[in-house]
Amino acid sequence: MKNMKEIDIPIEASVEQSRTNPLARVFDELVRFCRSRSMFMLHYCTGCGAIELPPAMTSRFDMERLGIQPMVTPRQADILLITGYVSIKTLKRVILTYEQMGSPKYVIGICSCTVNGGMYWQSYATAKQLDQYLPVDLYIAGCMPRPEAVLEGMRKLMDRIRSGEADGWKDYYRRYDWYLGNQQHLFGDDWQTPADVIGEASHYDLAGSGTEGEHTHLLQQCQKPLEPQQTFFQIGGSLEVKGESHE
Amino acid sequence: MNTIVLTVVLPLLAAFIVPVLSRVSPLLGRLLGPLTLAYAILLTLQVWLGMEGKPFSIALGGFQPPLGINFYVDRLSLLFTFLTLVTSLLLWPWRNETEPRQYALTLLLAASACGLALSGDLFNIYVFYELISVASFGLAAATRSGAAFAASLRYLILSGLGSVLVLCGIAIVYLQTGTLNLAQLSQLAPETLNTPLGLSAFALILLGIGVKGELFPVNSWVPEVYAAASGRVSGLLAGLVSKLAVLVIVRLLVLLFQQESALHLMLILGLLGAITGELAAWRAKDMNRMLAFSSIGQLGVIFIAFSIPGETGLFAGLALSLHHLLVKPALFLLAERWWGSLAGLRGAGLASPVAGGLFVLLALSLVGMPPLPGFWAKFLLFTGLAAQSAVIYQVAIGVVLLSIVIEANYLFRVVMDLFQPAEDDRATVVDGHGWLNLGTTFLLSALLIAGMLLMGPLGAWLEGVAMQAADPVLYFDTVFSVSAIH
Amino acid sequence: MSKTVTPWLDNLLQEIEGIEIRRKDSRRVRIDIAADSLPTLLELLRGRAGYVHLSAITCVDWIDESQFELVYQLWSYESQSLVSAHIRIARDPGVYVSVFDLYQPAAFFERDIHEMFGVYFEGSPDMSKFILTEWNGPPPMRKEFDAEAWVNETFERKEYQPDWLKEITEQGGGIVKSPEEARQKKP
Amino acid sequence: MTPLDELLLFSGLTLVLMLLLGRFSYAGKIATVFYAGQLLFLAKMADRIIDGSIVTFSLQVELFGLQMSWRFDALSWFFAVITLGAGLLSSWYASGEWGERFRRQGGNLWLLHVALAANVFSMLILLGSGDLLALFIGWELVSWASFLLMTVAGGRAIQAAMRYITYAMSGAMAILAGIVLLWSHAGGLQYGQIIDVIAQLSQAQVWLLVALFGSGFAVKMGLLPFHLWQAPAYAETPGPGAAFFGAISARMGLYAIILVLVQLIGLARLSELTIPFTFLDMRDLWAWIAVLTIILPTYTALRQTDARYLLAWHGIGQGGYMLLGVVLGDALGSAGGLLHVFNYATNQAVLFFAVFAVMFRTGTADLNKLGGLITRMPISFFAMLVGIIGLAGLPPMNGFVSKWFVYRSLMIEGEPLLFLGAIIGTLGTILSVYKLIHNTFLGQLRVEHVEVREAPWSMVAPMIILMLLIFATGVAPGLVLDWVALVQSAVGLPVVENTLGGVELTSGSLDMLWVVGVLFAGFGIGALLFYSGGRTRQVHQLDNYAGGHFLTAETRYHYSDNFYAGLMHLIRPWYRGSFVWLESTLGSLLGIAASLMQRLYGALHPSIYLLVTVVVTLTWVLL
Amino acid sequence: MSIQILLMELVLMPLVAFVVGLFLVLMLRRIGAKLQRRVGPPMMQPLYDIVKLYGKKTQISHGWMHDIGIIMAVGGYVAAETLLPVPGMDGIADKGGLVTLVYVMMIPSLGLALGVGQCANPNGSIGIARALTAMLAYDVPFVIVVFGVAWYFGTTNLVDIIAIQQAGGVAGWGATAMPLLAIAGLFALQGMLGKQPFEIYIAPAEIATGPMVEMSGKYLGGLFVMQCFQLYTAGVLYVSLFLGGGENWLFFLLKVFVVVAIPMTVAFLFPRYKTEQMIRLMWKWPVMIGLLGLAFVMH
Repeated sequence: MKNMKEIDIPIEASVEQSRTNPLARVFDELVRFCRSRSMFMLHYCTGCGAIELPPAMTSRFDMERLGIQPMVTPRQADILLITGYVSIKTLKRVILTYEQMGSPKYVIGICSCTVNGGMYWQSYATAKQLDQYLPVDLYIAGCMPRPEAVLEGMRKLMDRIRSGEADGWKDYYRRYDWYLGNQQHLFGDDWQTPADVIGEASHYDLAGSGTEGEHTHLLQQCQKPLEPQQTFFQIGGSLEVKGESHE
Repeated sequence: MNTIVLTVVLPLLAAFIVPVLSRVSPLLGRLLGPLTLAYAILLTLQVWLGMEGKPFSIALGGFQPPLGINFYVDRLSLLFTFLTLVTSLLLWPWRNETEPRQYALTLLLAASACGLALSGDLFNIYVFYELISVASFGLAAATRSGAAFAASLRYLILSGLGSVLVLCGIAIVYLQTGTLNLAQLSQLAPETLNTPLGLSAFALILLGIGVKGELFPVNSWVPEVYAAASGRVSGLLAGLVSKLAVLVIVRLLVLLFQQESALHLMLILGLLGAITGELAAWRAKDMNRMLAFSSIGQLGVIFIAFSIPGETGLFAGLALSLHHLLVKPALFLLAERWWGSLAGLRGAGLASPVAGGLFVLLALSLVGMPPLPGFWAKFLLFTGLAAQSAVIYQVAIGVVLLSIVIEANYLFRVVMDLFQPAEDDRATVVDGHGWLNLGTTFLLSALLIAGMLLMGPLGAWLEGVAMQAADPVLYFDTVFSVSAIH
Repeated sequence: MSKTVTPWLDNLLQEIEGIEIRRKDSRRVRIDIAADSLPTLLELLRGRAGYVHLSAITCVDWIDESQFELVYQLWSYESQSLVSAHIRIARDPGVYVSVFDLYQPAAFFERDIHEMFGVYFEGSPDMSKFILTEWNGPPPMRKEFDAEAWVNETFERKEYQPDWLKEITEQGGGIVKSPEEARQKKP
Repeated sequence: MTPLDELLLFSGLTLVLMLLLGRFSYAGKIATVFYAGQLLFLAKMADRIIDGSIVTFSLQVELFGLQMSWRFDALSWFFAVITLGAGLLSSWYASGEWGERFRRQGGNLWLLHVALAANVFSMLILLGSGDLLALFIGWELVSWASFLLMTVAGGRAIQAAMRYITYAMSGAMAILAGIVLLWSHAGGLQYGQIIDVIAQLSQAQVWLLVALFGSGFAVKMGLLPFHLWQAPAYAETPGPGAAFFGAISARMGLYAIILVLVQLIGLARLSELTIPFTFLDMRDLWAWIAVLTIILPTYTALRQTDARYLLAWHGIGQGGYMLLGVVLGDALGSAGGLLHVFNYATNQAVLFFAVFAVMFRTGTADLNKLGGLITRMPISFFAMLVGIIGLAGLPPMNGFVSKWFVYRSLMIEGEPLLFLGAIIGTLGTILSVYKLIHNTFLGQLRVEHVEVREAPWSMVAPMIILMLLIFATGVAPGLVLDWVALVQSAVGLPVVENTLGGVELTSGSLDMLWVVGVLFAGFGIGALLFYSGGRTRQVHQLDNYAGGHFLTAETRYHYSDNFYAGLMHLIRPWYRGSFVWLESTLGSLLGIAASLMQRLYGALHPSIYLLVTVVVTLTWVLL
Repeated sequence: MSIQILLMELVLMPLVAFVVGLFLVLMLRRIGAKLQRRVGPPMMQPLYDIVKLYGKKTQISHGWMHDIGIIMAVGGYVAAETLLPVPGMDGIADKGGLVTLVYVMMIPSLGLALGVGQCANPNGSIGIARALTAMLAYDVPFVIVVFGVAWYFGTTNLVDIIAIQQAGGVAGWGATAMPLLAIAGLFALQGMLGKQPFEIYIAPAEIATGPMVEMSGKYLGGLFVMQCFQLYTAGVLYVSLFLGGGENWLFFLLKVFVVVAIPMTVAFLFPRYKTEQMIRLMWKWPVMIGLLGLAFVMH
């Protein structure tokens, strides 16, 4: 599996630059170790591959040995398992779910449909390459890979997390414009998700050169991102709410 | 001292002159009545000052009491005479442009009422009672409406029957004792009238006079008459005439019938009157009828008060009667403008806030809000009742309390309607109350407030009156010790 | 009604001209009918013969005859038998009348056919997008639509030249022996 | 001029001033200043009260052989402090923009100010009553004044007021019957005479006495059988009136019950009155009434959808705690009950202020039409938060201390079932107060409330004062416990010896200073742990998990209706409304009797009645 | 009680609680795994989860009340730990007794409830409504147990309670003196832990883990820490009331693990109850047993 890397998956392979003083490095090492040993999995059963996951979790293969727990909501999850073909309609929900997850987050594309379209390669309804729309960290090929393959993939991902290579989520922020372009190409220009990715990128200073671009300007023109409700500390004042300004 | 007799004679005389005089000059006709009443009031005040509290007796026509008719004047009777004259003056039917018969009847009523209060002879009382009945029939039918005629006719029949009963009662008393003079009777009564026959005489007289006193079984004329009569007439009848009837019964009780069972009879009838009056008022649909039933209830309570033996009973009954005399006519005057159905009264209080305010004040006093005199009267009643050991009195306390609650409920239901803004603009209330009615009500309420402020001395004075009226021996001595004065 | 389609039904249907009945087996009948007399057939079948269940409307694209073929599958619970009515409508206007008033489920079948083939059913309650809400291209099931060309035009293929694949191709391509030979080799 | 004279005169002056100046805009401010003045006079009286002496009113009224006098002892002083405090804050609340808005919407601001002043004045008279007659007069004045305040809002408030007046009058008449009964035995109505007479009264008479006085005072306090009028009456009263009612008006009943049941009759005498066939005595009966009053109204409050009604129903529930504490009679229990009067007054007032602030800004108090106001009205949120923590009785706030006292005394006394009932009541309170704060302030903010602003200063200032008060008396309950000890000694209950933080007992003590200190230390550690994580970023309320669905402003993504569905599913059949049925049958019986009587008078031939009566009386006489 | 010792205990007791809590969570997941014939998570798995959650880069919050809610949740339990005496350290157990502890344990659930309320997610609100109803359900038997214990030992000061029990040896233990109350206590313990049979408010499939629906990163980490504290507090409370507290650390920990193991095994054997079924169960059997026990204790 060693030559998976050469596949020109358009990820700027930049290993996380480790911090200088030794204590911080040990701490980072510990955090990465824990991150690798405790992965919360949100399996988004988009396609047929999902049927392979229950056996991976139950007594025969027992994912919990590796510290992987199934979680229900994207907020709590680290890994997003896209199992099987991704129709365009589902891809919208997948992107929304991905943006709702807390980073560092990883996407695993199970089944060959996510790699290159699989057996639906010439279907008009499915998205062919998942990594054009989401930064995919790991592909597990197979038209429904067996649980051993899934676990092998998981172990692979754990090694890459511990070594710090699996930083696809940074790439989403750094090259958000490219991703957004592909998404708009598929869903049309009025495509918007409630999560404000650009704001998030600047907030956690993960914004790279590719974050802003002509696609994001298109996004800004069509829709205004949802500002969170700031607490309003001004007492009194004459402005009445519409509801009861009837007098 | 015997100018007091003029208070009976002058209004009687004026009553017959007025119709004739008004044909000559209507203005004089209208003024004569009030003038005679005012003069009579002055007379009573003069006598009041003269007698300094000592009762005296006047033998009319020079004949000594056992034979002739005498007037017995003590503080109680003088008080009632004074009240009669003042109330008649206040409730004088000014606005009534119709023929002067109305004035004549009112004067007749006033004269006979004074006579009733003063007279010391049983048959004389019966005569004046008849005179009052005649006057009240005429007044009741004054509004000339069909309902008024029917109501006064029914009142006439009932009152006539009542008079027959009184006559039988008096006949029995005469058979037993051989005399009609109250003083002599009071001396003979303990031996002769203590028998069941005596008691039946009392019962007959009680029922007979009870008609006018709105006693329970015989007061079914009250709602129709008051509903049909004008506010002033109903005020006169409810406020004044009923009190006099009660006074007569009380006099008989004190002087003639000291038996226990007589008191109990009156108590039971009073209880029934209170309960039925209040409950019926709770269901009443229009203002006058509600006030009529309320006055039945109140008079029931007064009968209960007077049925307490001894001086406390008299005192409590007197206080309640005085309070009722003040409040009920005022309410009837207010009802003159708001006579419509209770539902139609919505928003009336806002239209004429003064009338609304007065109505609330009077309602509060009727219900017994503490500082107002109503509360003290009721408190006296309760302490009197509590002092008695008999179970019936405890039941009476319960009944009166219940009646107060019901009264509060329906009175304040009306108050709430008065002060709620009317939803639709067709509220029936157009103009105010007319300054005359409002003025009289205002005066009565002022008297009420004055009573509240002077509660201490007023209470003590009333207690004196009750003390004096309560002992028959004093009555007997005054009547027979004094030589005949022409 | 007996299990088989009774003879009186046959002569009942003869009255409709241009009708051709072929009995597939005891419980299946295929009826070819002219397009404009289909509603009368459906009413007869529904009213008289108890064919109350319209289970499907399918559309076949005969591109060379430039015609659409609509097949109405009707089932009768009483006679336990299936009638499939076949009609042909012209392809270019691609318009036909809706049978929604006779069979309510027809609304969905017609809406689906409209989305996939572009056949417009007048009177059908709702002709909006049904499943392919994201798709704004031509009706995809029509034969003249070349899905593969559309895919190649909108999506790029991922070039996949891993070393191990290069070695195999150098040794003369992946599968050297055909599966039959491989099977024969192992007796 | 004793301090009590000054106080009552000043209070009367306030009433007169309100009558004259009520309709002007600055009337509210004047009223607030005058209430503060009354509070100062009360404080001036404090030193004499503290050393246990009684302040008397110089005017003595003598009528019909009964003299009426007024005096203030520690008990009345304690209740007067709460009354004036509630009055001050309510009129301050009404003097600002709330009053302007109320007048502009057609409300009768003059009547509100007059009624509030009348209420405070009549309550001071009631609290100062020196003998039973003065007590009854004060009682009547208070009920009529609260009737006046209830009718301010018109419409539904008038029906509620009518219902109240029927209850109040029947209660007052029961009390009058009791007083008259006592008068007939004692000859006078002074407390001294009454105490001696009661000592000799037979069991049956004391039974009757307790029944009459108890039911009369229970009406005002809203104890179980007579509680139906209180919730609508208090909820329909406009803003500050409801807060004033909720805080103190129902507690006048408790004052009178303490005066009569504890001071005059004495709890020991109560426990002698055994109820036949049951092992309960009168004190247990009262305790059970109190516990049932805790449980039933609280679980009715749970189902209300209007915030004002929810709080009003809680008012009845919490009254049960106070009565339970007092009836228990030991030092700890009565201290708990009396302390709860103060605590609950502050909690209820701040909650009502917060609800009316929300109503002022959004125009509605319906819990299903609000939501997410925490970002728009943060201070009102804090006020409601402090209020509900106090109401639920959780540690940092004062509500916990008084409830702890009641529970500990229940434990020491060994009353498991009462303890269980009280706890079920508390849990019901916790559930319903969370529903209140969740449906109003938490959850999705509605589109129409996006522009809502915080309530004006005149409404926020009283809230802040109350918040500080609740927290201060929560951390250091000793401040109020000293007053409570004074009251206990005045009333004759065993006195609780307390420290600043709570009470030292061999069987488990409470020291709030330590508990709250440790609690905030724990919060500090929690915060430390929390901020050790990465930087947080706030997201919009629509950026929420909805199973992959794209949330838009139109979708009402908020859960508030049928809030405790699971619980309601189980206990909905238990709400049979038996009391409502009882009340309506009584009313209809009265109606039937009334129509019967009226038909009696409608008879055409009255003369028949005459003859029948004559025959009856004659037979009666001759027998 | 010198301030330094108290400060030291204020830090040490929660730390001990956290560590023991981690191993309790581990035991929970291990028991679950063994019952399902699985290998089960490695030794330090709970710690990995917590460190990972705290190490997450983006922390998603819905407002300042959301943060304060989590702080209150964790802080409340830290304060509750100091009220729970452990061998060697008494904290401020004598300043506030058993009733105070019961109330302090309610603060975290209130804090969580407020925090989840601000997340503005109906799944969370439904979860909190069910959690509070569950609290209503299991608190009734728990309160009967508290009353019985307070009545039997005559005091609510936990230090004294433990001293009395230890004085009498095994015979002096609460469980031996009040067996029925101990059983009722087990029911209450089961409800308090909020695990499987009474886990309606976390029902993952139905309301997407209820209150935790919008918790990510350190918020979820805070709730995991709270779960450790919750298990520890419930276990230690039961032990100190019924099993005589800890003479020394070994026995103490042994008792805690055994006591907490019982509800855990029950958790993985029973399906989830609906809310009203839970209330009906909790208000029927444990209350009856508790009242019966009370009757024995008091007479």
